[in-house]
Amino acid sequence: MKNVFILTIISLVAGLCLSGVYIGTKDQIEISKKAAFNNSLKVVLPFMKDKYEDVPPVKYDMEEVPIYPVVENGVLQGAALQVIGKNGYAGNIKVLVGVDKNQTITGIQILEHKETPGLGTKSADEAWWGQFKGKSLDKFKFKVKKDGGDVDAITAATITSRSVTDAVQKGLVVYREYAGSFNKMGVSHE
Amino acid sequence: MSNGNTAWSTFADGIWKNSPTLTLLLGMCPMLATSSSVMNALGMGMAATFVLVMSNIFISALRNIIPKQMRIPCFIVVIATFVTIVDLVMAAYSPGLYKSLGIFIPLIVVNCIVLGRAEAFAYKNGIASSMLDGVGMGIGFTVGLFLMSTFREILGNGSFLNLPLFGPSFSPVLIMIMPPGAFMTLGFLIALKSYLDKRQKKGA
Amino acid sequence: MKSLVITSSPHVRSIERLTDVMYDVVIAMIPAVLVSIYFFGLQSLLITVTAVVGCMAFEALFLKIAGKTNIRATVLDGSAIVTGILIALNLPPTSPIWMTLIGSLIAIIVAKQVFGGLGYNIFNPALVARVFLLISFPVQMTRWVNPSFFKGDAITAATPLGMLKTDGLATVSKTFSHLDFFLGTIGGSLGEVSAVALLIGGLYLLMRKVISWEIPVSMLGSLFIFTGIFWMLDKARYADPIFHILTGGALLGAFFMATDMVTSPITRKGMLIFGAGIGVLTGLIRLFGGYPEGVSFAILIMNSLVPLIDKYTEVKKFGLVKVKA
Amino acid sequence: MKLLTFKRGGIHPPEHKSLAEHKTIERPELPETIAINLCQHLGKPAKAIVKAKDEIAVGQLIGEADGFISSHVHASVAGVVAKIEKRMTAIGTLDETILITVDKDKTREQLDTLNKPKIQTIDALSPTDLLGLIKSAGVVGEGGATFPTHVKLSPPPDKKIDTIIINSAECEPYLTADHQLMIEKPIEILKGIQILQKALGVETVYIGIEANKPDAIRLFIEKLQDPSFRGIQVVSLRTKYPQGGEKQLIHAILKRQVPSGKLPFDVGALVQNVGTVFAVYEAVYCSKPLIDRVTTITGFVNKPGNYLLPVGIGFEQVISNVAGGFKDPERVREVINGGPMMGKAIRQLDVSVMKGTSGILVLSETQVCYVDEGPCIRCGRCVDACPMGLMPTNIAQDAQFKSTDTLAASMDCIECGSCSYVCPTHRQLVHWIRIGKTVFRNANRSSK
Repeated sequence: MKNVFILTIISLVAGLCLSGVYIGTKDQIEISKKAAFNNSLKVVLPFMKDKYEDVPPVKYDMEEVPIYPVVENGVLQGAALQVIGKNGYAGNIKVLVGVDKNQTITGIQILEHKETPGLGTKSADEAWWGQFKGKSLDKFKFKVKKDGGDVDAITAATITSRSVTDAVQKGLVVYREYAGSFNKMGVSHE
Repeated sequence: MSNGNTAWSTFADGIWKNSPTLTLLLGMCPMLATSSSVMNALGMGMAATFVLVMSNIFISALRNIIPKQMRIPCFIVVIATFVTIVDLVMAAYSPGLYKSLGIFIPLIVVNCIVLGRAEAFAYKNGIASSMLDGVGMGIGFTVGLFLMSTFREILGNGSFLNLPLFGPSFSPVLIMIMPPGAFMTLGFLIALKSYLDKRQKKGA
Repeated sequence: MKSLVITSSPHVRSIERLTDVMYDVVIAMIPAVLVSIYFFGLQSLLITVTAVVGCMAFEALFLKIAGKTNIRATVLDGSAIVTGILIALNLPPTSPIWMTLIGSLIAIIVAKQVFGGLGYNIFNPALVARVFLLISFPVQMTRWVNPSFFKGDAITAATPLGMLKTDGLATVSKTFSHLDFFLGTIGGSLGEVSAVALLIGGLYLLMRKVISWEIPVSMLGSLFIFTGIFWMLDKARYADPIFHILTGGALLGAFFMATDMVTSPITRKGMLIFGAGIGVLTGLIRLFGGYPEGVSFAILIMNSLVPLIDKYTEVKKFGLVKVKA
Repeated sequence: MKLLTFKRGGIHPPEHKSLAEHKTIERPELPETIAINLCQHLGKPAKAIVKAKDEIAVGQLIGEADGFISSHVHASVAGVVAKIEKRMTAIGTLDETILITVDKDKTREQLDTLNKPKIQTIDALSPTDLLGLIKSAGVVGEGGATFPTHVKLSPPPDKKIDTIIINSAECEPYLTADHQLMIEKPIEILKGIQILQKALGVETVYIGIEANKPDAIRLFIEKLQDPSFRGIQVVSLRTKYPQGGEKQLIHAILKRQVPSGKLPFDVGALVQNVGTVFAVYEAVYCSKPLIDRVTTITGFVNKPGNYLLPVGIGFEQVISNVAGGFKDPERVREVINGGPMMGKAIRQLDVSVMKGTSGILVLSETQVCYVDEGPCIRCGRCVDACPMGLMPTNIAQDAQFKSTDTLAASMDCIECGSCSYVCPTHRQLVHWIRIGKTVFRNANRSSK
C-alpha cells in the first residue's frame, strides 16, 4: 500500500511539473512550427507577402494535394502545393512546389525523404532544382534526359531525380486545374 | 584516500576510464544513430547529460523514500519527466535540431546509461556525488559521441559542424554517415581505447 | 651426425602448398586482366598494379604494427595478390587511383587482418572493398565507359544491367547482342565484361582442382532457373536467363569470389546450398532490388551464413550404420 | 579384374617402393648384444621370468603374459642375460627391457633346428590346440597395432565371424616387407591361413592385395589352383592410401561398414596381417615363437632392402651393419619406426626392433617436413581426404581451443594421416586430433 502511494505521489508531482512545462512551451512550439513552414513557403513563393489562403486540399488522381494559394485583391497570384513524388530510391518524397500565376515554377523544397545521404539528398540543393525555375508545362519536358526529357538528373541518383521531377510536374498539373476552378468560383474555403 | 580524491575519481571515471560508450558499451542505439553529424551528436550528448544529471540528483534525493521493490518504476517516472521536459523545450526553441534528432530524444528514457547510473550509483550514493557521477558520465557520453561524429562527419560529409573542410573536388566516403559506418567507427574507437589503455598500463 | 628431429606423423606431405593454390588463382585471372587491358587500355593496368601493390603494402604495414614476425612470408603467400587483382577486376575502368587504394585498405585491414588474417575472415575481402566503395562513392563506382582501346576516346556508357534497370529491356536488346556479352564489348567493371576470359580462367581452376564444380554450377544454375521462371512469365519485361549469366559479375563471382575457400562452406553439400543461395539472392536483387547488380551483396550475405551451413551439412561419418541385431 | 576399394576419402602419396622392392629377404649378422622390450604388444607388459646371468636358449620364454590382453615374449638369441632395466622403446615408451649378451654360434645352431617344420599337417590338432600354440608363441599383429593374435582369434561367443580377410595391401609408402614375404613364402602363408580357418571354423577367406603388386597377385592365384586350399580368394585392391586400414579393407571387400565405436567382429569379419599369418604358420608347424620378423629398411641408407630381423636388435646396429649405414650421416634428420604415414619418429638410435616394427625409414634433411603450421584456409581438402568421413579441421580446431563440441568424433579417427598429408598450409591435423582424443577422454572422465 505504501509502495503504491509513493509511486502515485511521484507520478503526480512529475505530472504537475510536466503540465507546467507543456503550458510554458506550447505556444513557442506552435510558433516554431509555423516559422519553419513559412520559411519553406517563402523559398518556393518569393512573391508571397506573409499571407496565404487556408483552403482544403485539392483532389487529384486518387490523392489529396494540400494547396496554399496566394490571392491578392481576388486575383490568384500563384500557390504552393505539397506533392508526393512516388517511387523514390527509398520510398516516397514529399515535395513543396511553388507556382506563379504564369504557371511557371518559382521554387521547390524537399520536405521529407529517405534518400541516400550525399546522393539523393542533392535534390534538396538549389544547384540542382534551380533548373526548374521559370519552367512551365508547355515549354519544358518534365522528364530526366535519360527518359527523353529536359531535366539533368543527379549523377548516380537518376531514380531520385525522376521521382522529384514527376512530383514537380504533378504540382504544375494540379495548379492548372485549381487555377481553372478558381477563375470560375473564386476562393473556396469549403 | 582523501575525500577530494574520491569526488574527482567519481567525476573522472565516466569521462574516460569507464566511458559509457567505449568501455561499458551502453547507450549504443542513440550513439550509432545520432553520430552522423557533430551538431546532432552534441545536441544528443547535452540532452542526455541534462537528463542524466537531473535524474541522478532526484533519484539520489529520493533514495530513502523510494521502496526497493518499486524502484524501477520510480526511476522511469523521474527519467521520463526530464526527458519530456527536454523534448518540449527542444521542440520549442531548437526546431531544427529537434527534427534531426527525431525519435531519439524520447528514447533517452530507455537509454541504458541513465537507468544504469540510477540503479548502480544514484540509488546508493549521496546527492553531491550522484550529481558528479551524472556530469562525468554525461561528459563521457558526449565525448564518445563527439569523437565518433567528428570522424564520421569529416570522412562521410567532408565537413565539421556543417562547415565544409575540403574543396568541391573531395568525394566524401558516404558509407561513413550511413549505419554501417557507425558500426565500423565504433569498433575502431573501442579498439583504439583498449590499445591506449593497454599501453598506459604497460608504461605504469 | 646431428641429433634427430621428432615430427608428428605423417612424415611425408603433399607437395601442394598454400602459395601454389594462390598462384593458381592468379594465373586463372590473367585472361580477364589481359582482356581488360585490351579493352580499356593502360588505365586498367594501372588500376590492377595499384590494387595489388596497395594490398601487399597495407598487409605489410598492418603486420608490422601488430608486431608479427613472419611479415615477408605472409605478404608473399599470394593471398594479398589475389585480393588485389580481384579488387581491380571489380572496379570500373575509370576508377581514380585514390579510390583503388581505399579499396585495398578496406579489403586488407578491415575485412581481412582485423578478423585475424588469412583463414579467419568471414567475408571475402575483395567484395567487402567493392561494396564499401559502391556505397561510399556511387558516382565514381558507376561511371562506365565503352571498351574502346582502338576507337580513341572512351565514351560514357551504361552496363547492360544498369540499362535494364533504368531503360527497360527493349533498349538493352536494341543496344547489345549476346555475342557482345560473351566477348565483352560492353560497359562494366574491368573483370566482368568478357565472359569468355572468365570462363577460361574458371575452367583452369576447375582443372587444377583449386575450386570444385559445386559452387559455380549451383550458383549459375539457380540464377538461370530463377531468372528463367520470370522470363517465361513475361518475356517483354524480364531478360532471358542467358543474359543474366553473361552480364554483370555473375561469372566473375561464380568462379573467383564465391569459390574463395576461406569464406565458403567446407562440405560438398554445403557448397551446393551456398551456391544456390547466391544465385537466388542475385536474381532477387537484380529483378526487384534497388541496385542493378546483386552478385556482391548476394555473396556477402551467403558468406555470413557459412558457419550455419557448415553446421547443418556435416559430412556423414564412416560407420554410422545400424548394427545388425 | 575389377579393383576393389573403399568409398570415401583416401590419398595417393608417392610410393617410393622401388628402393626396397623385390630385394630378397636377407638374414643379417648377429649383433654382440640384444635388448628385448617386455611390452611388444598392445595391453599389459609381460613379466620377466629370467634374471641377470641366466643362460638362455633361442626361443626360450623370458617374459610371461600378464592378464588376458597380453602376450609372451621369447628370446630371439642364445646367450646370457646381462641385465634387466627400463629402457626407451622404439614407440617412445619407457619399459622393462632384457639385455642379452649373444652367443653367436649357439644361436645359429639353435635357429636352424627351430626353423625346420616339426609336423606335416594340422589334421591332428583341434582349434583349441591351435589357439594354444599361437598363444604360447607370443604372436601379435605385425601390421603395427600389435594386438595379441590369440585374443583376436577368440571373439566373444555371441559374435559370429563368417569371413577372414588377409591384409596384404601394404598401402604405406616405402614399405615392401609384406610384398617380399608373399613372394618368398606363398605356401607357408596359405598354410597359415588354413590354421586360421580351422581355429575359427570359417570357410571364406579373402587375400586383399593392392594392384601395385601384380606379381604377388599372380603368384597367389597360381598357388590357389591347388584344391587343398579351399575357400580362399585373392582380391585386387586399388592402390590408394589407407587401403590397409582395417575398417577400409572390410568395406572395400565385403561392402560392410564397421559401426562407429565397434570392432570388425561386429560385422562378422576378422582381419589379419600377412606377416602375422606367417608367424602363425611358424608357431604351429615349427613350434617357433615370434622372435624375428621381416622389416623393410629404406630411405637415406646405402643398402635399402627387406631383412629378417631378430626382435631386440638395436636400430643403430641395423642401420650401420645391416643396411650399409647412412648415405651421409651429416644430412640424416629423422629415423622412423614404421612407415612414413603412421610410423613414429624415434628420439635416439639405441632402441631395438619390436614385433611391430614393419619398417625403418631414414629421412634426410631434404625429405623431412619441418612443420610451419599456417592458418586453416578452409579449403576442405582434409574433409575430402578423410577415409572415416570426419571433418579433421573442425576437430583439430576444437582440440586446439579445448572445446569438446565435436571431439566425440575424434574417437573415430584412425590416425592414418591423410588429412595432414593433403593440408596446403601444413597443419598438424593428426597431432591435434590425438590431443583432442585425450581432451575428450579427460572431459568424459571428469564429468562422470
